[in-house]
Amino acid sequence: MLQKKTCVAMLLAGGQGSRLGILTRHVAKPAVSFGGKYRIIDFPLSNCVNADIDTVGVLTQYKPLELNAYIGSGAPWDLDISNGGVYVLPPYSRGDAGEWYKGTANAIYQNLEFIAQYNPDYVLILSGDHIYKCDYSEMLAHHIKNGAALTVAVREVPWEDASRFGLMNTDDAGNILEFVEKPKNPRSNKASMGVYIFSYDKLVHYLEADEKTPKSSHDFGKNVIPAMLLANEKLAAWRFEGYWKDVGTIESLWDANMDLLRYPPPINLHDRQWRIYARNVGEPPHYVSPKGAVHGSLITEGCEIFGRVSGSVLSAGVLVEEGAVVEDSVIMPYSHIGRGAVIKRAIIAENVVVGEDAAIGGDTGDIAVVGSNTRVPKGHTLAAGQQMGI
Amino acid sequence: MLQKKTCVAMLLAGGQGSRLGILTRHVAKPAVSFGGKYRIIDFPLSNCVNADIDTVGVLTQYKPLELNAYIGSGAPWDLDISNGGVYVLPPYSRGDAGEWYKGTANAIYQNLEFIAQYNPDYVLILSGDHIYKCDYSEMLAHHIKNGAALTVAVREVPWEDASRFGLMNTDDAGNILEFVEKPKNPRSNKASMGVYIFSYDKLVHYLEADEKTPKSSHDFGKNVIPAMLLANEKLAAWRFEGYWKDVGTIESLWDANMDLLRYPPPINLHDRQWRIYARNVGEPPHYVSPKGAVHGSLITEGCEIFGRVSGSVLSAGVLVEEGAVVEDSVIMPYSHIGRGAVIKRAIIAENVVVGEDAAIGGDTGDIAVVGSNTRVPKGHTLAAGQQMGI
Amino acid sequence: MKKNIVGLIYTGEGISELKELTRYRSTAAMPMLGRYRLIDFNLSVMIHSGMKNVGIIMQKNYHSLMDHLGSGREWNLHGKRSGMTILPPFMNGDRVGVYEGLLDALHSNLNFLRRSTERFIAVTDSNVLYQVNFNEILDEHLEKRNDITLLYSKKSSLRRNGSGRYLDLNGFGAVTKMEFDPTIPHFENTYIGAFLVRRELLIDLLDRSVAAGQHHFSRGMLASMVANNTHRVGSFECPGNIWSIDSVPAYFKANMDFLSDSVRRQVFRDDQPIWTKLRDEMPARYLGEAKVNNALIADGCVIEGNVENSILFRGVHVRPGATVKNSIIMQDAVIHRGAELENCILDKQTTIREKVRLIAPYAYPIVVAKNLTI
Amino acid sequence: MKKNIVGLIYTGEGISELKELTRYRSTAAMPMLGRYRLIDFNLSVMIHSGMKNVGIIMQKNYHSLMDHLGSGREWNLHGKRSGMTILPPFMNGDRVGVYEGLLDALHSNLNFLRRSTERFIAVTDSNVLYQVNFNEILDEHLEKRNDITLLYSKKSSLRRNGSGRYLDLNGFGAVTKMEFDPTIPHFENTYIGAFLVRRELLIDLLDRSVAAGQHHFSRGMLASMVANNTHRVGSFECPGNIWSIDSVPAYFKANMDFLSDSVRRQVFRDDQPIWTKLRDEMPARYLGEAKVNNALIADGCVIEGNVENSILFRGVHVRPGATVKNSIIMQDAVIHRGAELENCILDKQTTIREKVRLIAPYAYPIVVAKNLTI
Repeated sequence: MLQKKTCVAMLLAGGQGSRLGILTRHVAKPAVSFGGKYRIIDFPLSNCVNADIDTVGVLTQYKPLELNAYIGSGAPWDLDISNGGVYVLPPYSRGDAGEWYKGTANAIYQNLEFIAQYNPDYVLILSGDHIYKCDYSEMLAHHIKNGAALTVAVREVPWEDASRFGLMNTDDAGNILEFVEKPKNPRSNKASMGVYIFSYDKLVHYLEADEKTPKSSHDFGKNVIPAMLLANEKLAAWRFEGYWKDVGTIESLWDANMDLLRYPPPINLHDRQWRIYARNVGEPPHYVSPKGAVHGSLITEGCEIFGRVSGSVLSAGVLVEEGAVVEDSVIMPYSHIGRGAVIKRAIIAENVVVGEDAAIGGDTGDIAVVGSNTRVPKGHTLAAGQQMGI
Repeated sequence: MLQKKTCVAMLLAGGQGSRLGILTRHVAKPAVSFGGKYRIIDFPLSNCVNADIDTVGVLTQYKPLELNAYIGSGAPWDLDISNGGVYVLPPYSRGDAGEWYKGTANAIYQNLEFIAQYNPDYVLILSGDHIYKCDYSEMLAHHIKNGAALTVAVREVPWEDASRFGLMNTDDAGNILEFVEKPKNPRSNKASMGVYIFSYDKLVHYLEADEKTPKSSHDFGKNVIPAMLLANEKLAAWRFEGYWKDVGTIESLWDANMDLLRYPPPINLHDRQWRIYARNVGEPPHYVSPKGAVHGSLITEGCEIFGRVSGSVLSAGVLVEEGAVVEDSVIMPYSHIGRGAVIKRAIIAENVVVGEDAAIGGDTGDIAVVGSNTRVPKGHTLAAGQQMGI
Repeated sequence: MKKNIVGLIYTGEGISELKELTRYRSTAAMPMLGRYRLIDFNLSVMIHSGMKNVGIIMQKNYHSLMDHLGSGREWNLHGKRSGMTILPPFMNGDRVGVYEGLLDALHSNLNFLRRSTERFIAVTDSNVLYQVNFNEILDEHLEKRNDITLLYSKKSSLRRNGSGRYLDLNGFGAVTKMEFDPTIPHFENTYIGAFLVRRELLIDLLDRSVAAGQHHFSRGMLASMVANNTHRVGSFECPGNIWSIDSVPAYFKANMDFLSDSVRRQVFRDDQPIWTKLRDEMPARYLGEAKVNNALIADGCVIEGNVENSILFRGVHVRPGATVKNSIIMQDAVIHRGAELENCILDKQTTIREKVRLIAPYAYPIVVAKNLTI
Repeated sequence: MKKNIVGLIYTGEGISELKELTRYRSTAAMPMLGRYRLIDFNLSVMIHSGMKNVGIIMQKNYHSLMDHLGSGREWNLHGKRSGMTILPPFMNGDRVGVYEGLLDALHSNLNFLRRSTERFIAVTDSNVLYQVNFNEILDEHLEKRNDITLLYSKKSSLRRNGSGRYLDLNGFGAVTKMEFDPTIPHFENTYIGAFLVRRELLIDLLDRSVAAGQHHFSRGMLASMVANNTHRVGSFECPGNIWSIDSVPAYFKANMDFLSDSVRRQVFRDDQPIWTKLRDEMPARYLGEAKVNNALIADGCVIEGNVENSILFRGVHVRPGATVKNSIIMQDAVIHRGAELENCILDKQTTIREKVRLIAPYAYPIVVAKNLTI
């Protein structure tokens, strides 16, 4: 018998994340490397445990094995507990045919049974492609205080960007009056972060109703929230302030990595009161050789730098050979940059071998990308904005 | 990066297990309670860790959540390790349609990607409905010594029962010459236990070939093994001696429980060199009141006995009220037997409440069964061989 | 949901009245109720009060206690953000590791107090078994604006002539007088050696008391706080049953009390399991002519004889024709054919030979030391 | 796949030449190479040799070691069937917990030896850093039918005038003579304080030696086995580099040796990671005019100044204009603007104020004690 939980978190780890191109060819988006030693999913998972939420379902329909292997027993996040913990939940076949998650709301609907095991009072819905530190327990307190059916985390965005988001109009008390997905003429700059707290019974009620609605696209923003507004449910907005970055595209992933190099960084990962946990790889300290040079960069344990690195983020076990140059780039775990190779404004995924004297990216233009496990031939050139991979 | 493993185990936890009737209405067969404090799956899992196999995939297409919750982080079996451990693997949707595991071989085929992560030399295939203690490491040593492509664990069965099994003819050296599923006129009494060790490359080769074979039923016994024999692969038999019991039917499940009451028991669960691990429920010692009486039974912690119990197996937290009688029965966790109720030759599943003066089962005849979470009304009668449940 | 209270269990009370039973173990490690150690109940009270971090101050004979606690995994105290901190005696330079008492023990572990991040700390002795919710104590602590809140009980079973610590309270629950080891206690409230205080204040109090040359925590520091009225010393009455395991008869009675349905139901609650170290034993087996009447029996036992009004720990074997009456039998003991025990406490791995009789009056149970064969 | 060898690490060598660095920690807990403790390497050798159970005999100053090891989880030694057993000094009755040496320590922990189920036991001191596979030693042990196999090295860097244990071997690798603390060692083989033996035989040897009044494990027991030819005392040469951390210069040099690519590659192998306690620090940050040359730098560091030929532990902050040269800087130290360090060992949480200069010759590095501000 499982013990009751106050709040269970459901993390929508998403589909193939095609906007990340070849970076998600071999791993699900939440398992993409970030900031040297993290994976994107480390952020929502760490936020959960730091907010004392110890039961998390991770919904993914793409490459669940890699996520399973990364999450393992949940120990890196203290989620290896006997009542609760973290579970990867792929859509599973219930009969002759299974079905892909049809939308965010349908993904949760298909896993209501998982939630029911813990008989929670509240359900926290998260998405797996944002970098931020957020104390969900404050949001939960807000939800409870307001007696809301649903609380939506919102942040104010610049008016010029507002039309790219789901926007909310609220009254003075913070109640949501209107929710519009990506309107042409925004009347509000309060954008939804895709972070929701539902009272459990309301969640069950509206998901079951949505499932029966023909032509629904089974999306929280497009269908469920409007339905709740229509039914006059109490919907509260909870305002989040602080760093928040969508990393769903190549450019934004690169940007977010570069943000860590600013001083002071807009998001403090050195925060001992709110640590971001990650699976450890057991590498020794990084080494910089007499001929190596590092400037304005983030270097993770296990790196060996014999060349020049500047303005870059290097993950665990990266080797930069003598004469190689890495500038304004993101190098993911265990990639090797051969002698004389030049990498500029690029993302090099995991276990890549860049051959001698190869040239990747450029001083300007879009970010160049090399997908994981790729061998870039000696002397090969990959121009700005181009991608290569296997 | 996951480290290489010598041997990975894949446990076929099976489908709905319909021969167990209402006992598997709410849980998958491997999660069915056995022997007071165990679940069926505790036996193969404990065998694995006792044989130093620390990476186990559990394939189930039915009620994966309950198995997930029971297995949790894997800690009860020491399977909460950072490289390896235990994973529940339901068939997951890979696109618009997922597919139910079509047969034992197809179930493994659908999870070849999981196995590939560990790049093992050998793969151990197990099934989830047998009670036995087996040192798979001896079987593996046999497989390696023989340089076999596949080793099948066999046991000798009485000649009169032989036609119910998959049978093997072997030469003097123990090589399998012929494999016949349930022949009418058995020429051998060496029966397959459904426990296989494959060399990894052979497994991949024959599963891929089987998948492409039209009209294959994708079963190891019916399709894969005959195909390997046809191709002149070296197939070795490894002879297992010791207690082995299929618990796939109501009668055999009841029988196997009753076996534990014999003295000496045919399977020793008191064996400190080969412990059977189980998830602990944290109950105090069982209590027998001045009016209670217990004879020839197995009583688990958390039970309170105010009535009479004989020849029975009681799981954790069972309450037998004053004046109640439990004879030759199996009572699963947290069920309550009301005052004056009489239970004979029955299996009472989990969280059942048997009302006062109810009468279940009889002195002879088939086993009566009450499914989990059922309330048996006051004074209700359930005759031998009948089943009730919700 | 915030982790407001850190727990600290002091296992160094130094009670010698448990005789042989504490020769190789501390009181905190005393086997209780068939499958537990005394400290499991202290830990349980803290965990069920939401504490995520618990320190345990070790004193002499702590090997068996450390062995029992292991990694803290069974209590879910094994994470990065929560945990069980074993605080063994210091042994460096001139320290040989024996604390002079609670004040010395706390002061020697100031590092633990300083490194904790919780605002409050609950400190308890380890020889008392009780159920309480520290969040309720904290609520009252805050409401009454206490500086420190002492836990007490009015149960007469805790009163001992010539020993103990007793409190006189005013109408608001404030402690107005304290009494130590009186020949006959004058106050009805027994201080049970547990208190709640703001962590920073405790650090400050310890520093000042040691600097002022105090040597005793309650007799010195607390008593002077009360006498000089420097701080508001409040109190909280422990509800329900409470046992102090400070002598062989008290240990014996505490265990026997759990043969009562109502006592078991107070302490063993479905929503608050008492966790303990696992042994992965099979269920208890009843064979042949077993006859059991009013007994608590743990997994791994084999019962072939008679058991009455007794508590059997894991792995005890009662052979045919043997009789165990009013006794506590610790783990893996074997009682051979025809042996007869009455009012006995058998320590671990003892063996009683065939037809041996060991019979004592209820008030003076016989203690048989570990590993003995009689 | 059978668990044939149980490991036992003795942390009580009692070396005083590490000065301030071992005031509050044992040698086994010495911080090494930016993120490790010395014991991580001993544990790693055992784990990579397939050992599932490791005991660690604690001696004085073991708080930091216990804190480091925690539940054993980081080493995957936290299960029911495998585990790390902390063996703290006994303190009961007349024992005050200080072992007289390895013989006393082993004999006091006979319980651990008896309760283990492995056929062989590997015992090591904790002050030596080396790489070896105990399965290879076991193969040779069996093949040569040794009763006990001692590990030795021919590296001249291990030889010390006036101290150490040296072996003379015959052509079959059998030990024919032993020498203890000679003014000048006569034999080229230094015994490194690690040996492999059948567990039951070790128990027997310990019993006999203590009964015969022996006080020293090697000088007494081993030497008499060799001299009297009662047992076959074999030997195994440790391959590759090996370091004995027995003085400040030796500690300093051992760390500095890892700035060599070949040394790092011998010890840090992809297939045999060295596990250690986690801190969940972010990657090291290089800001502004940072200049780093030939250095090992752990996660959590912030580098704004100059670092050369140095080793920086987790969380070290080198401010702009500060210079760190040929130095070992332990965790969370802060080197302020314009400060200059050369041949220094800074213990944890030290602070070097602006423009302070601390410069010493290579052979006599300055040690700055924990928590100091200079």
